[in-house]
Amino acid sequence: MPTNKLITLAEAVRRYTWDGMQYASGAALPVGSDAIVFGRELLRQQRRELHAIFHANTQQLNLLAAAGAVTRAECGFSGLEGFGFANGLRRAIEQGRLVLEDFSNLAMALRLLGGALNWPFVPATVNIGSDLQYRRAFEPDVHPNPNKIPSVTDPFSGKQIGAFSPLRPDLAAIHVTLADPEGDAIMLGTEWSRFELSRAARRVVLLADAIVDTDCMRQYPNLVRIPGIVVEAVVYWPFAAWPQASPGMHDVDEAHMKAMNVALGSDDGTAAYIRDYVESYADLDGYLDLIGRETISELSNGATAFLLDPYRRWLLPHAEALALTAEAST
Amino acid sequence: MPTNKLITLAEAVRRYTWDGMQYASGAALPVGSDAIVFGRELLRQQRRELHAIFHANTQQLNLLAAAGAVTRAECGFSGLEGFGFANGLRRAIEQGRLVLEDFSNLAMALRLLGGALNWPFVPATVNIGSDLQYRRAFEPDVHPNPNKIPSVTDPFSGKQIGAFSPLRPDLAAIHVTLADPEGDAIMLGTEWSRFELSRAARRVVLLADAIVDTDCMRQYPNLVRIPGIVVEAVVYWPFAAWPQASPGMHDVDEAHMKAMNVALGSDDGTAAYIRDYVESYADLDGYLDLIGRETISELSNGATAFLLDPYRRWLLPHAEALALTAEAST
Amino acid sequence: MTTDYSRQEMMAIATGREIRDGELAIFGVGLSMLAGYFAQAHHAPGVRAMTEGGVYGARPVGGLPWGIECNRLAVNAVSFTSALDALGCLVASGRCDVGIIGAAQVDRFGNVNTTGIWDGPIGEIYRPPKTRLTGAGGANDIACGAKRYLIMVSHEPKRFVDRVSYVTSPGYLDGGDAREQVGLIGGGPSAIITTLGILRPDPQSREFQLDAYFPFSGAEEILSNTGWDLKVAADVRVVSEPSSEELAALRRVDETGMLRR
Amino acid sequence: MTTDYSRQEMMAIATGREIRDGELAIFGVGLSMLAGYFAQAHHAPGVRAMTEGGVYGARPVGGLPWGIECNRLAVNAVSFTSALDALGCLVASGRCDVGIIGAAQVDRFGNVNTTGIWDGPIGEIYRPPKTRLTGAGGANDIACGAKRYLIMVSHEPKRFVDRVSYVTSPGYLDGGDAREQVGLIGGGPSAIITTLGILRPDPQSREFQLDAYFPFSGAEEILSNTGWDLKVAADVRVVSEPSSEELAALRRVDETGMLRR
Repeated sequence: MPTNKLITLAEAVRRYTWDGMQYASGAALPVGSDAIVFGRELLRQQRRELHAIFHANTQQLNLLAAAGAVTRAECGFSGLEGFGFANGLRRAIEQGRLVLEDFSNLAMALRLLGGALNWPFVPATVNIGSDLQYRRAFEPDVHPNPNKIPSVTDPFSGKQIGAFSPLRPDLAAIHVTLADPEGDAIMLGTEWSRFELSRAARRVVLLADAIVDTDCMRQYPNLVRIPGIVVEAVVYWPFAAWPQASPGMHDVDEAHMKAMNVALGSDDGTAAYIRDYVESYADLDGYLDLIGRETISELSNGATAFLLDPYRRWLLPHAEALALTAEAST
Repeated sequence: MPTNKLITLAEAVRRYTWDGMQYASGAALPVGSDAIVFGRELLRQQRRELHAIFHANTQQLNLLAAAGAVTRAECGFSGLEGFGFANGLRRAIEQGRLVLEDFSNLAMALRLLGGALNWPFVPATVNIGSDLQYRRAFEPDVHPNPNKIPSVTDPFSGKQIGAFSPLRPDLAAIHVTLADPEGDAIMLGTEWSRFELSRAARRVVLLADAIVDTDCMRQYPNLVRIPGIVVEAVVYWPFAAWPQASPGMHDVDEAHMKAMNVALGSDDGTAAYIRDYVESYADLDGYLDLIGRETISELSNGATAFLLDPYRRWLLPHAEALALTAEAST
Repeated sequence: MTTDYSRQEMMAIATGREIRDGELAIFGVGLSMLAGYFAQAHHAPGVRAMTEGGVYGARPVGGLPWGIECNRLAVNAVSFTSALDALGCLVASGRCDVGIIGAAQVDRFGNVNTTGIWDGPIGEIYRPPKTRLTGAGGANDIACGAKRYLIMVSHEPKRFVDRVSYVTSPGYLDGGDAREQVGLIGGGPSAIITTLGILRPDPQSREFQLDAYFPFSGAEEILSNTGWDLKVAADVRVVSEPSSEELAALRRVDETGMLRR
Repeated sequence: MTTDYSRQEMMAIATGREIRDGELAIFGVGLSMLAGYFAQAHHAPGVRAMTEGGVYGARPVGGLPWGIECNRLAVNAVSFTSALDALGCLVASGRCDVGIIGAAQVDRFGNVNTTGIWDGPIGEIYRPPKTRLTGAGGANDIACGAKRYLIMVSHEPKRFVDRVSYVTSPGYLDGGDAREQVGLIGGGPSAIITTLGILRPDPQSREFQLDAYFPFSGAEEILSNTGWDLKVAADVRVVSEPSSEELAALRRVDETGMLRR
């Protein structure tokens, strides 16, 4: 039986987040698909003391860290790839406002897999032998630390390897390219670890660039790597990953990536950024105005736009997606 | 740089198989996608003493077992679903000609995942506490057996769970719907464990219902769950899964499923089946004649044919796929 | 009310009644799928059904599927993933609310054998069965991980044994807290639904006892078809007959009439 | 022959020369990708390149990608999978032939630090670094699992230290068979390629020594830019200059001129 799971972004944050929670997003890369606008809304609703689980840092974690909303974080990569260091995150770490537990990128994917499978531990053949194993930011006074990646004995060979702790975040906000109202979702571009995260999290909210008719999913069931049965709610929000890229949908906004990271490099800049790009819009249309209709048009006409072509016939018009959202919210 | 990996079925079996090897296929279901024709060719080339790794039994394992080519097997499900018991396999087991090591379906997928990740063991929270753990067909005189699914201590809680042994088969023959000449492949229908198997096996040969231009893969990279970099060779062979189904391509051949299983229920029937359906064709066209052009046409016009529609424009014509095969073989 | 229904239909309807709306449920092929889709068609429209192959959102078309990868299911699925996803992430993880499995043999603690039939106990040395069956499939994974599961089995003395010769899918093992002792995540079998009635486990001993019989059966018939000294619950009851709505819903699902043969 | 090339270009070409045709290779963003795609464009057309996000068969278009999920790579990939696939099944498994990683600090045993810079040793109690860097990313996984890997790093005294303050990606740890002792699958770093020359590990001690210098550098300049008593191989040699074909290939890849800045 079809269920309409579309709700507003504000409602999603109100309903599924709380201070002190384990919040996961960024099952993406610093330049790609991430539910960044969900982080903006977390700030608008003044969520605090978040324990952030990000497979890799993104501009979302960079912003949340700069704003002081995150006190603990775990991730595999803490930079911005070609855009350099993540100024908001690095300042928060250096100043001791945020404690970052370091793992590798594979370790984060495996820990999510372990959470998805509800394993008590996950075999670790990476991160062992390095300070990723011996230094534990959440337990800084024990060195070498035996609790972060403890040893486990392989019962077949008798040899020792490491063991990762699985992740079961309270909520995952996951960016997808296309979703239907029931929460069946298609990702274009690398999944990074969004598949594993969608099964590991206790609750999943999707941020979708576009809403499609379920017939799209029936035509391409092998593309639907996140079925609606694991999804709590769907938020329709084009450019949810902005200023990062959404393959097939839009390119990275290079100018904003740089300006945002410069802003997050200081307290004043962060305050200005929050004023101008977090608190300044009233709704989705206001958000799109803020990005700029011309910018949106330019970024949407990138070289990967052809990746979206097969699905265009099923895209619901903007007004219809908004109407479905309104309908489900009443 | 594009490489043409298309070779003939006979050449694939000659080049990549040997007596006594660990041979994996059937990373599919008893009614669905399996590289069954590869098993027919193994019999044509008289391979013996195979150690078969099948996630679930299929008509391929049923046939190989009936023919006496398999002496050891590991699988999760040994029946034929709606088509009943697998007569060839069950007779071989009951007569002691084939030793079957039992696991569950999840266990087989996890063991393949463990092989893919090159883990020494895989955590087991299923199969524990049952005779799947305590009885080991490959070591029948030890009971309760501590070596098949030994216990491992979770270093976080101190509690015990089980440990599966990973699988690294010598060769996997994997059925896919579409492949390009470089070995990039698209599966329609459940993957079952073909993704994990394609990474766990030391070598991978694809059996593809159709060959497509690589532009198809560039349009649908998220569908390409098996990239060419893990593939040794590609065999073009429509109806490779016959009499089982290939979603999008053709339905299950109910009459042949039943007749084949009846035949495999006796030695005489098996001999007749091998004479009529294994040794009787000279090449691909002869094989298709054997199935019957009318049957092929009927089975191809099933209700799932629409699943193939998006890719039809890239399908290489039969003659072209054969020509590419001939070209690569010279 | 109608009396024009088969024992198999009563079993399927009684099983379907155990499934609640909105539950995450896993169905196998055959009877299990009929019972599950009957529930969806009748009283649980929001049941979130999957197969162990990772086929989501599908409803069978053109007759009962021959298998979980049958095109009769592939035709209208919204998602295809994998066994690792369905059986691992959604079932073994403890997330799945309810599963349905079949049995060749079941014992007083709800342990299921689908591996083989031996001539007597297997003994210390493992040996081939006299009759080889289909093995564990995904049933062991459901039995280990699902929050609860239902066993559907034809009520015959040879199937209801004191102790199964091979535990393929764990029920309550030796009873009591034996399941918890070996570390299983799922809750175990909540009911054995047969062609004659319904058995449920005692909350302490976990031994199955007769909870209800069907309108056409009775305690006596059930006891004589059970290979152990089956206890009868103090409040044993009769199961209500299928309603005409139930039967109509079931027969829409069972369009090939498998349950009426 | 040409002398019109930058030190960065020499480093990229020397790195690319380490990559052989047909190898399964993993490239990160930036210098590593330039060196890798240079090799593919020049002498290793059959290199099987991937990124740690599971992007297969792609060649950058429109300039150097900003990241491994950049549309400049997504535009012509033949397959997108996941981090678990690329870093797990193909790298940590020991299957990947060669990886390229960068370093903020590297030490005599090839251990790499990209986590942070502290004011002196960290000490027994872990504390925030003075300068936080980018963390491990996939580099630790490459360092643990790849059959061999290459380290690309600018040759400055502050980067070449006796012992890194934090081992983000393991080289040979304390030297000798220390890698094997902790159970690492991969073979370790086969070369450190810098803006001045190439260091390779002694087969026994696993201490890196000067193997070759570039035409524009020499042992003396290298020693004075290395923070430990770097040994010089008995057969130390000079690396051949980039050929005009090499430079042309590199500059086709480095279309935005990143290496000439």
